[in-house]
Amino acid sequence: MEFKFSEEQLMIRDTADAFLAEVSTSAAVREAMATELGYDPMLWQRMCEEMFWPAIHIPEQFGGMGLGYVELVAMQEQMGRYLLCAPFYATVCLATNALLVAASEQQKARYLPAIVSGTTATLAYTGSNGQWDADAVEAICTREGENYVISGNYRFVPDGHSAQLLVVAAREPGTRGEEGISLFVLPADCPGISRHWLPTMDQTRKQARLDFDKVTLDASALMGEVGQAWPQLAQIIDLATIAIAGDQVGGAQQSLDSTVAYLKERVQFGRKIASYQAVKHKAADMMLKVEAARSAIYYAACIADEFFQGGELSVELPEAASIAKAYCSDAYFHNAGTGIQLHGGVGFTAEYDIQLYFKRAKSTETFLGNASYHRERLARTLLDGSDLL
Amino acid sequence: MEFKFSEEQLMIRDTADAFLAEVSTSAAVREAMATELGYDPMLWQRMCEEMFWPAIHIPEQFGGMGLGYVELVAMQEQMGRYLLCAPFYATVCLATNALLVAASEQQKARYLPAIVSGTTATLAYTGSNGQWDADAVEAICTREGENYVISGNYRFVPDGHSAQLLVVAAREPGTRGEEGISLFVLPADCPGISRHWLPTMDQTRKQARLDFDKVTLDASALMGEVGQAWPQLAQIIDLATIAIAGDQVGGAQQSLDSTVAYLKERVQFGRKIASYQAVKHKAADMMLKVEAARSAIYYAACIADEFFQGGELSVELPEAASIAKAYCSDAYFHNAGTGIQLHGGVGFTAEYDIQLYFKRAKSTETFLGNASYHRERLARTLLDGSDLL
Amino acid sequence: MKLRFSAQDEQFRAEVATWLEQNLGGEFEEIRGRGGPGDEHMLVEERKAWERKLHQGGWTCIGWPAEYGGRNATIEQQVIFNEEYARARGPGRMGHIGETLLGPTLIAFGSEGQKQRFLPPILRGEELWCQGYSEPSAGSDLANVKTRARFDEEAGRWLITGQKVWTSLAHESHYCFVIARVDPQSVGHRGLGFFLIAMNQPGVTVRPIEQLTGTCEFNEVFFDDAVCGPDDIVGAPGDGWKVAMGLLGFERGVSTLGQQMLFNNELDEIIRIARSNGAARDPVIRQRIADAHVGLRIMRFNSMRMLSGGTSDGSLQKEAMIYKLYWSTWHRNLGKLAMDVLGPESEILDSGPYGLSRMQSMYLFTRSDTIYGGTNQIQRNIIAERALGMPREPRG
Amino acid sequence: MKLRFSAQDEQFRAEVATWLEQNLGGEFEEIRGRGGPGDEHMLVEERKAWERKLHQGGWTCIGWPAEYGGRNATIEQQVIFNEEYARARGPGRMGHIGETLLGPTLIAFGSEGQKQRFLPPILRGEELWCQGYSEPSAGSDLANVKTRARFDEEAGRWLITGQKVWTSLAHESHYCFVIARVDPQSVGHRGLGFFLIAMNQPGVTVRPIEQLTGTCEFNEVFFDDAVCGPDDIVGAPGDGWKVAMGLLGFERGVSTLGQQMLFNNELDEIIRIARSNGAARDPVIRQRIADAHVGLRIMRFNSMRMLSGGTSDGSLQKEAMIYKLYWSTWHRNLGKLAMDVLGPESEILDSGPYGLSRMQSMYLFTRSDTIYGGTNQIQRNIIAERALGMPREPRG
Repeated sequence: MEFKFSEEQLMIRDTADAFLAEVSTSAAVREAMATELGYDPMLWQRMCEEMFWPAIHIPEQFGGMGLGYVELVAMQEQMGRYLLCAPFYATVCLATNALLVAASEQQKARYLPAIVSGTTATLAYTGSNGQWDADAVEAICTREGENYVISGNYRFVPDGHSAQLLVVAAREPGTRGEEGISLFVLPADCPGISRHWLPTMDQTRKQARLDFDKVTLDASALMGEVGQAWPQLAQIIDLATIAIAGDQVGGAQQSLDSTVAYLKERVQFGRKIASYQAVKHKAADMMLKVEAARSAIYYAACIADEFFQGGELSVELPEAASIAKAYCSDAYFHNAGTGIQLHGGVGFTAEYDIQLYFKRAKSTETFLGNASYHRERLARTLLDGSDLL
Repeated sequence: MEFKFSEEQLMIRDTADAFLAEVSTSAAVREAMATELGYDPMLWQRMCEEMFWPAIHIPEQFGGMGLGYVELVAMQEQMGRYLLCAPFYATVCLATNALLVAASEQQKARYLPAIVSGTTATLAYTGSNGQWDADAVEAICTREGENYVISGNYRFVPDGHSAQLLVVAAREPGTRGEEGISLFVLPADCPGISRHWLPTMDQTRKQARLDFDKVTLDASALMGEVGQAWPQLAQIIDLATIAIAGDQVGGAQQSLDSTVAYLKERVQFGRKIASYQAVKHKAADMMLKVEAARSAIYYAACIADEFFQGGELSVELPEAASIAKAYCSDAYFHNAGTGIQLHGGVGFTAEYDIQLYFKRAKSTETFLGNASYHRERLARTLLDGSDLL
Repeated sequence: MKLRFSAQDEQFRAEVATWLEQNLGGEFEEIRGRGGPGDEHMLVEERKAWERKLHQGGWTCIGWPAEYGGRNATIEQQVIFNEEYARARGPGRMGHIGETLLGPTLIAFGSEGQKQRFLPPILRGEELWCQGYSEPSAGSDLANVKTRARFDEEAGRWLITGQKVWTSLAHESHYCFVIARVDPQSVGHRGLGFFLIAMNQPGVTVRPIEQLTGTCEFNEVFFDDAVCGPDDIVGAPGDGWKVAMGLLGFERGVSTLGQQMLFNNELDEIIRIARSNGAARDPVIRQRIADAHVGLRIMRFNSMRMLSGGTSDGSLQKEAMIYKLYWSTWHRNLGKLAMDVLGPESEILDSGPYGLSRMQSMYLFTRSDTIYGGTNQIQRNIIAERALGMPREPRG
Repeated sequence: MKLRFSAQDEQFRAEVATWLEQNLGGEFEEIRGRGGPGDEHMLVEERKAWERKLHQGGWTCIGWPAEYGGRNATIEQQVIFNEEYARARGPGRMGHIGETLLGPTLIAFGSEGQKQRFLPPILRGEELWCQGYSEPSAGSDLANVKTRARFDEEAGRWLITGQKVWTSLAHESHYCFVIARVDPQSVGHRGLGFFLIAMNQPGVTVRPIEQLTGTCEFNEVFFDDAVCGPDDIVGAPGDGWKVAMGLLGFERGVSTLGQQMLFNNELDEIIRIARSNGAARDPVIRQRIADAHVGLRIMRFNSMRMLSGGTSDGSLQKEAMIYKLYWSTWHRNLGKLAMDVLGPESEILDSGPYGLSRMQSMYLFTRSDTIYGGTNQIQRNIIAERALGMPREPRG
């Protein structure tokens, strides 16, 4: 058992840290988040060409770096810590995972190298009902000859207004729940697709609405068996859930760090605020939460690695994802909220960054289900069964 | 608007305080709680004969003092504060309320003067299913000629093993929920009744199981209309709920007071523990809870007075009861639990009293429904309706 | 204990309600419900006009003595006015700092000349005031005032230099009351003065502070040898702290029930959303909505105790000491609840680039409730020290 | 990162499991699952016999160096042993203080004579030890030791006088290690000595402390000129604090995964009850059970990090610093959850006069988890000061 970073993983983390400290400064974040696109295309280009980040867990045969999910989550953590504005999460943690899990070899060969080269992508599966499980899929897919025709609306799609490539879920008419779901991969500029930026409270993570009006795709767009894609989509969602929890840990850490730094500067009543015991105890509770959250994401990342390697612990994927998301969502919100409180008056000014973390805490909490959602998901496994009295 | 004690109410409170400080000392409580009876009969006699406490809200025409529910709750608060071991709650807040709400004039004339003279009494309505609403009533009542025959078990009955007079609820066979419930008043030594003390974690409030095996009662035992008693029973439960919340406020207050007193004595690292800010803040939170809880019980007590007087605010009785019980249950548990924590090592020894409050906090929390139960009860009023989408 | 207002008070309530119904319409329809927390800088001209309208009806400064143009209204009547004002969705009061803070202060501590000069325009809704207490290094530590006042003997006037912060409505105000250090050698609450300073002068600069909502309700105010007349100091030089603290004591909770009515509107809106989007079927949300309801009802009961003047035995009004900590924490939780009831939609703005919905704005602003006017930490210190007699925090 | 134990470690696990399966039965069946927290004073003779049985199998002191009779077991192997021991429901270890605290201390700081005298009987499960650190006025402030040791030059021995408290198993122990003040002028952590004192002597009196459960797991120990041989001080007089703190460092978390297995048994029992009494359909209970599960799983992941020795860059092991605060708070919440799942039945005892059920006993004892071994307040001080570099609390 060696549940800690290897030398190589440490290096990857530290490299991400150093790069992001340079490029994802407070000023850079504020500039990028104020745009509708939501990121600096030049920076994305550097992330692709200099850092090879989109390639991270794409197998080498498709031009990727062939690294694991632990490395990916380590990078997500740093990106959360620096509030990175970039299409990385949508491209790598949503679309690339979807392709790795559900695409044919031909589809992988066609799209993964494009992603390595900087093509942006995302996953759209949620309708407007605010669900995150199979019920979320509302768009309808019908068969017309050799083609598939998709109509319906997607909502809350990360970077959906700007991504170049889409993976989308749709269901056969009249089906519900886990039945009848198919996945498709398609260029975002297919006829019949209109896309709208949805302005959001957290400006660092962009969301979009996608309206599909009889979007017609041939069989090459279908991923896997028609109507049978829920198991794959469920895995994709679990992998995405683990990755967003990594972002949350980074944010929770930085909420603590920036708060402690402020407390060590600020003097009231002739003393550093950091010397007040009630303040110290709040900071200690923040550290407890972030360390426990970190333990959760790295376990989940290891399980994700097992999943990609077909290991026996793969079966733990849904549980590990829900544990990580339930805990990290609450930890981040707690730390960012307490961070504002401990900053005092400046905590709710636009000038200080803690409010940006507070907003990202909320947007990542909601995305893919909040703690309550994931606890109920776990409760079904723990408590339900035919023998429940 | 004058939402504060009158001079007379202050006097009643202070008299109760002074008397209980003398008779319900830590030593007296420990002696009484170790017995199966659970109280000192001589003390009960003094409470009846010297203090006239069971008479408090019984109308003067039945030999009572004719005071209101605010006075009763003020006394309950002091009894909770001193961990009083006595059949007061069962006799006054359960059985007397039941008689006042549901008995005929003949029944009142027969039983209320007896209570004034020291007869102990209680209310039994809960079966073993652990519910507190109408579903709790499990005992079955059948008609045999002019008589009623009751069979079934009652559980969690306060002082049920020692009370001399019983008010019991039973339902017609085949009914459920609010249907078919009747109330009866009967001496506890009726043939067919066997009673068993249930030893409890909180030793200061005794509970019992009552087994009814074809207990046969004539029509004079029936309170009100046969099968139609739920509305009255619901009111009795609400009144009892307000009264137990009074006990909780007293306990929550004493948990704070004894803890603060200890903190001002105990020195660690060369300082009074009371000087540590994190400790001070915990104490401040305890005071917030107990003051808010106090506001809740006195409002509810005023509503109970309105109820007895037939005032228009009577309709608020269920809401006021649930608000009080939801808040006071959590406040008491919080304060007693935090009290143990702030006592440190001695907090979990038998020698200190804080653990007795901790146990009474739990037993009063459970009794008549915990905070979660009462919140859901309120949610039904707030949220449900035919137009809920 | 009596839960009800007297018949006389209820008659007063009817009078208030009728007047508001007849006057808060027409040209004033658009300011209904506006100008509250987070919206204080909006529709300023219209709300100024409304202040004058209020005065015409005799509804400004009702708690002031009749000799200064008030109604001598009782605590109960002031509570009732605030309740009815909130019920009618009256706009955020532009004149409230003058009416509720400065006015009573001048009546208690001011010279006859100050009263005659400053009270009538407040009463008429013509001169607006803002408050100059906090400074960058004097937040929780309010006595750590760095702003200096020196008396220019030659010109016979005070010159004020320093920086104040968190000043609401500074742009719109005609005057600012400021505590400033008159004795440069002094520290803490000694050696301060309480000054009445005109805002429209070269020595005063106002800079808005942008909030996490993207809006600017507060300001920094810079004084650079700002001029203050020799008669415009309240009390003697050195009495500033006494006057300032006296002022804080004039807020006697008469607005709490009105504030709670606004909270109640917010909770009703959350319930409406929950019923329409299905969140009302989520058992966890149900618990939290019920808990919010419990908390708000108790807030009202607690205010009723507070306004009734505590127990007749004259003991400390502990229910008043918890009030700020209680409501601010309750409201902050309500903000989170609103977002969780909205679910993923909580993220989506009404409009770009940063057009927050009413619920989103409320949610973000509630994070300041537990900070301004004494942080929760300071509130807990005060409760522990004053109500529970625990040792004071040492100064460094 | 690797989640799994090596094949070699798994072989060791099989060896442990097999031995326990073969030996923890028959006469030892009745002590399975007994003697844990809150039950430490029960079935003492049987558990002493079990200590000797363990020794026969070579399963005492496995982490000690081979030269002192140990197995030189790696951290992983010790973890595995603890896990399998918990899985097999092995009884609470009577010898654990000698094995895990005193033994490593003597190996690090003891004289050769002390090692030869005291280690073998610990290894053999024959001599049991208890711990004399806390005193009535030295709880959180562990260095505030009042117990005195003076050297009787004439008799050539130490005489110890004072009072220790919270001493587990004092009645059953042969020896107690005690920190006592050798320099009467000294204060705090200076001037202390670390003494090995025989319990069976006239100068030692043990008085049980009754807990809120009605049982007596802890004791007060009174030393009244208790005799301690001249060679029975570890380190020099004055080194006591160094030795005592060194001892606290020897607990390297190897028992955490075993402890978590006991927690898991408790959670499983709660789930079983919830499924049988219908509480599993209560959505609030469902959330809380899931939350307990989340908390316990993360506790395990956190231990795995801790046992893996932190990040390879040698930075502070923050995950180890939070462990006590984390598990104690989790367990306390579990106690409340157990009662709430039981509902009104939670009040009813197994038997009179005070026969607590396993769940009730667990519930009440969890209130001590956040107190003993460093209260949650002390844990938070330590985290804030050592991990976050915030200023230390001043002494009075």
